[in-house]
Amino acid sequence: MTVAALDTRTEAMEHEDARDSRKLGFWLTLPAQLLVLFIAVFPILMQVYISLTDWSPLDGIDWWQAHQLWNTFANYTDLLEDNRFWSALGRTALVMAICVPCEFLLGLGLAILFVDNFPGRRFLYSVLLVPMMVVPAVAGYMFFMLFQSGGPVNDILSFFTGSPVRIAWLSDPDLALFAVIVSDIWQWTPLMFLILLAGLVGVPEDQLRAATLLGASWTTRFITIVLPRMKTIIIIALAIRVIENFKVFDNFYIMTGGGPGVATETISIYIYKVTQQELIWGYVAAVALVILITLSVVSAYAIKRMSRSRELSR
Amino acid sequence: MNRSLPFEIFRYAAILSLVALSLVPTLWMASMAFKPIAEWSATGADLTWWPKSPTLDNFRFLFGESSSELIVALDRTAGQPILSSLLSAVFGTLIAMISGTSAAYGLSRFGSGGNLPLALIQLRIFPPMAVMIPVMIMWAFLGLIDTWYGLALVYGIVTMPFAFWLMKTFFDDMPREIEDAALVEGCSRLRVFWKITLPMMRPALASSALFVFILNWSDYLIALLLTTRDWVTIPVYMASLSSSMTGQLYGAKAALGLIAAIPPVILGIAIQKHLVRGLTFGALKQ
Amino acid sequence: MSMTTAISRRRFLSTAANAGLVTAVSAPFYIRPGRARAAAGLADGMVGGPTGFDGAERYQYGPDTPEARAIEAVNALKGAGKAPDRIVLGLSDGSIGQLTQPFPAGAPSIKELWEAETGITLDIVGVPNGQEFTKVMQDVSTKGGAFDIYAVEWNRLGDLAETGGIVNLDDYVAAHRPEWDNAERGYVGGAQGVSLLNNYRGSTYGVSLDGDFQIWNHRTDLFSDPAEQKAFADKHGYELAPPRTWKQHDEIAAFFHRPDKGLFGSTDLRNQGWGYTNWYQRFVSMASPNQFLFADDGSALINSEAGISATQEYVDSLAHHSPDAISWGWPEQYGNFASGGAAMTCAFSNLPKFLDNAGNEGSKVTGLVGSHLPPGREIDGSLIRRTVLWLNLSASVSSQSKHPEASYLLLQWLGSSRIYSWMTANPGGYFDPFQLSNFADPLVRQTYHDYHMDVVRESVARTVPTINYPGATAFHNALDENLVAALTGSKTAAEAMADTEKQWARVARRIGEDKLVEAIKANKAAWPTITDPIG
Amino acid sequence: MASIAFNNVTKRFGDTIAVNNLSFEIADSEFFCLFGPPLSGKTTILKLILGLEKPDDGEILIDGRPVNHVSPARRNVAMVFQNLALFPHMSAEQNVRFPLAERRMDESHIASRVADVAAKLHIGHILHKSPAQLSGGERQRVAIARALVRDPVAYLMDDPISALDARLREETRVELKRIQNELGRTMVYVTHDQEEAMSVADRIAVLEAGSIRQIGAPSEIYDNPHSSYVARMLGAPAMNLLELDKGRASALEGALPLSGLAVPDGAAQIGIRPEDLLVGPALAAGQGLVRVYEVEPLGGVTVVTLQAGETSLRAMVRGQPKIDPDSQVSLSVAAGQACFFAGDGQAVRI
Repeated sequence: MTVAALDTRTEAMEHEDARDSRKLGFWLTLPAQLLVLFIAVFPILMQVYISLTDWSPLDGIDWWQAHQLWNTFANYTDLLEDNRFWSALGRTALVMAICVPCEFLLGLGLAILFVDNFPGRRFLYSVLLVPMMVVPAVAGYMFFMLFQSGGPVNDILSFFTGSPVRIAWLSDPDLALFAVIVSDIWQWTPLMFLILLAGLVGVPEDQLRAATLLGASWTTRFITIVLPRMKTIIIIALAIRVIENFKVFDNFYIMTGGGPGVATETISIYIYKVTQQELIWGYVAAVALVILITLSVVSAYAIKRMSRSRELSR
Repeated sequence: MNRSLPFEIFRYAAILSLVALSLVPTLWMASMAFKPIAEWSATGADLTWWPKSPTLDNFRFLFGESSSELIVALDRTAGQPILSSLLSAVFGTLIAMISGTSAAYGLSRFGSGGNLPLALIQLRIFPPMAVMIPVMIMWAFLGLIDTWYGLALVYGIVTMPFAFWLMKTFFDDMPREIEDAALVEGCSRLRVFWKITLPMMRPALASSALFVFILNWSDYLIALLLTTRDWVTIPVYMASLSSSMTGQLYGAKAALGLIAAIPPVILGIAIQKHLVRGLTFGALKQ
Repeated sequence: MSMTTAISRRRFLSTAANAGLVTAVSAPFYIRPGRARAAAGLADGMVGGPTGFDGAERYQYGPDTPEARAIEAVNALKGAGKAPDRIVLGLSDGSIGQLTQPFPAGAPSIKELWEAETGITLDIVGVPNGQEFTKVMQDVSTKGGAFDIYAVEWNRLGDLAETGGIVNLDDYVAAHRPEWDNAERGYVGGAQGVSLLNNYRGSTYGVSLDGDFQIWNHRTDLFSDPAEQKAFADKHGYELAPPRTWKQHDEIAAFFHRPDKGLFGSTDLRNQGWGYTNWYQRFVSMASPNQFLFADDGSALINSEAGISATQEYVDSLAHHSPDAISWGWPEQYGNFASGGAAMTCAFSNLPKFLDNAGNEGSKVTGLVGSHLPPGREIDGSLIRRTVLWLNLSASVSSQSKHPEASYLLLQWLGSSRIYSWMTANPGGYFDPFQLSNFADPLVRQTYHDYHMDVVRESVARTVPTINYPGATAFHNALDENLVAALTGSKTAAEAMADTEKQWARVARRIGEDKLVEAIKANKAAWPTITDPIG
Repeated sequence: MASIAFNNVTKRFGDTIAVNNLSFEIADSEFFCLFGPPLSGKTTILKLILGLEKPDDGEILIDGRPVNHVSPARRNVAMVFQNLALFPHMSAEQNVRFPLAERRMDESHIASRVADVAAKLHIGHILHKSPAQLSGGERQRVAIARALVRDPVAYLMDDPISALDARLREETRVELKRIQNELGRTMVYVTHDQEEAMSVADRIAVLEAGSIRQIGAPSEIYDNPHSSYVARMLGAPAMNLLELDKGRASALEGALPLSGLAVPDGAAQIGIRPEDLLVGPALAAGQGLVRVYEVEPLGGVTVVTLQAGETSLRAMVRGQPKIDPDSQVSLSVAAGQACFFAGDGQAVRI
């Protein structure tokens, strides 16, 4: 039997080898880095520039000539007084504060109901995921009809109350907000359910069994064993929904157009309207930058907190 | 857990009622899609839960057969928007998956990428509406307005963070020894990634791609602003479905809504067994 | 019914392709269109126009008409190599049918006729209803160049002209003489009407393709029902008839308001961007001859007794509207009326065309629709009845068009009295009659109904323009936001008007007050002075 | 045919020093065992040899050639990983042929090599299955087959049979030794099981915290440990260590006569292997006695645990003598069979 000797190659090639593997990491991250730069650099620079001007496409000059309409910080001081902006921001926070906990609790409840096997589990599980697959814009049209005063929602309510219900959901500021929130909860509870179910299934069964043997009640087991083990996944699930919910636009816009009045105007709808209808783009740029800076600070802080707590828990 | 009879009854009741509740809007849409015009034209006036005389007219209408009742001329059928949605969402998903996956691998294995994770989170949190003005101007400059590839590029960028974070947790989870073994057995680094890592990640790639695809497929806002005529997508096209005689063509909208649900549902079924594991961002590692 | 014959897309495409092919091969013959097409059924002395149906000669044109001049000039451009192969027209989806569906039976479509006469392909791109301005601003601000011609709401003309995104058409108008102010066939109100619809700050920037005057309709079956008449007279002491005053209107609406039976008193309130036509009508009729929105110095007049009481009336009227009113758009309004859900409504002038239409099998009100003039107020011994022009599609030539003159010529051809009468008679879209010749045309009158046409013409004479100067959208959004706040009870009428005034001042500052004052003055010239006798 | 040498090799991971200034040489064709507790640096040494980790300091030589900058693929060393690292998306056969296929060998050669090695490891019948379908033992053998299929200069095995049950482990151990003999190739074998190390190795390196405490043949290390640490690492039950005070095992208060032993100067501890601790009946009066705590008969031998105050000792007795728990016994040390260690744990010789 022949024995292969050590591969003999030139020293140069061997050195190249080591460098290659260092370089590989660089090349692998390069496309993502370039795409981020591509979408970030020009827009940010341009936004900073035009946010200091009164530029609007209605002025008939190109954006790089916006310095003719220089207003220094007028847009930013306007922003401080723009009640509609602040109330849209507050409303977005309110929507988030209602939607995310509701989706979480519903999702968690469903996940608990689905954690054990039962006949029909697979089928019902698939059915529950359907709302996630419906395009939000389509959902917007559907919910618009569902919430008409002569629509199915009132029909169902009439059935249960036994007397005809004719609530004008989308014409009342509070009820309209309720209606769009319902559509959001309908659409995104399945995602919560999916993530939390994965988390529940991941809790080691022997721990639960041991606790059962020790006589722990169901609630005790849940609070002392299950929830702590699911901490990370719960944070992740909440984070995803908070992030996506902050940007909510499609179904809200189609259902109500932000109305009645501004009753369902979220920050995205507000910016959309100011951008597309009022066309005060210098001002929009200021709004965008303020949001960008705020979000950057908040997310950097959150990441720092999260990675620290992760290290601690290790 | 407890298996007492009252508990089981409660459980089934809770599950079935929640499932029924979540099905109402979808069923409403499905029933709407098969209703003839007379059953949906009057807003909420004639409330029927099931089509009295089911018809495929709404689907036929979408694909160019105009109904004598609707006196409406669409300048195009639903075919082109469906194609546009498919092309932009599929290629957007490819861009997101390719750049996101390779960056995730680079970061997970070589620690490359610096501040990329933070930048990507910020990219994902930021409402796209707020940057659409410069993006529109950029896209116009690059000649990408109203093209499916221009749309795919934006989709790829805005969903890349999702792909990145999902794939990174899978890479972090994967035993290093398997790659080491391939290295020892004669593969180059790149070849290990290609021959061993990626094939092993197939389920992870499939579930991540599904979620990224759903995000891209769902978009309304970006397509609304970056397409004008030839490449409008399904959600944007849906706004065109109105007629001077009957107002909103809810039947046609519902039919298109049903069609629009097909690709995600098919993908979802195809990767069903990986779905649960797919969205946990590695939190199950424990 | 032949009126509603729709053609399949496939068939339509093949006809269009054939037409294009024929033209391409025989293009040289079309330099003098009249001669070449005389054999095809044109009446004596006519050089162009549709053929193939009874009465086609009314829409044909002789030499030295605006239509003939347009075609001739286009073909001259073509001969000089200065005409495009195709012109791209961005158009609301719902209007496309009027250009692409042949009407009446035997006729070519507008598109086919244009292509046959000029050999230039007319490429129509649908834009979703309500997104017209968004799409146009995208194209303008990104220099997209996707369209030669934009068709947007009339209110945006000022905004668009200021962007430089649309072409000043004065030179073309002077050269090709569209005769819009023709006393027999032209715009209602002559030069004043033209200035109302097509001009911004004294120059022509648009060509009106629409007549979105808000017209009142009622249900004749309800108003002529003896039982209803008796019950009403017993209750209010006067005969039940279409209302002449706002007071009567509100009483009649309240009388018919029976939501549990699926009948609303009136359904003219609609959601954002649509609803305040009702407010406008109530407000501008508060003084004789008009209550203006702005004073000549540009200051707002709405935070006044007139403004507050108009707003209060407006809010009170919610009592006889659909509870969903402020989430409805016109599509819901039309759908509701079609299903017999309202006693009265105020809508675009095409409501009878679509809903009182035997071809519309979904409509339950066919044969039961009547029209009436807007309600008014008795001031200084006369009745002030006012309605508004709201939306109204106008076409403008894009600054990015490589062939602005050819594009303008298409608009001149399309928007002139003969072709427009033919087009507006077509029930396939939103373009509504607005010229004297339209109102007199038998085909238009058949489509829009005799009972309606005269009311429309008289309503046009009583129409005030809504805001159409720069910042129009911002002004309207501020007003809308506050009106809805009043409707939903979160502000009183007085607060709503005070807040609107504040926000308007901010908009005015951004627009530039000088620019605004000039535009307000120009706009004022288009306001009507007609008053009616009391009783 | 290759020797492997480390010259002052150091490897750090952050603040932790995984391998500390290590120098040793593995002879060609040697069965070399790296033995130590978890985290003592065994796996890191293998990775350094493989090239999966680069040393921070020092030089690694394979066959006399420095290989610090040679990529793993070119070092031509085969490895069986602790968790086996089979490619889960490939069948067993694809796994086995992978190293040859990656080296672009021709198909007939690959086929014959795979057949050879499959026969040798008795896995011919499972080659079509995927790793997930195999039992633990089968997976083990597939992983070993993947290493054996080619002709490397050395085989490295990282605790390859730890996951197996005792009987299978013993079988595989014997088989590995036989195969290594047959191939005559250098083998570097990591284990935490002292019995395994003793039974297969030509030489053992005992590791602690990234340093080698002792290198030598198993018997040499067993009989002559250089430190108390090494002494306790090898042998089961572990060597008994007793504190010495003035030449007496202080904890036993005279129950263990050391008079027959020469206690060297400076010895602070005495180490006695359990088989050298002799248990006898309580005879002479005045002789110190120790209480029997537990008796475990293991068949051929019996382990007796003894308790004296806080100290417990273990003795290994041939056969199954009748000793009752809680009875009192006398102790003695087999002649010449004790080790002595200084206060710092280093062996002290006479």
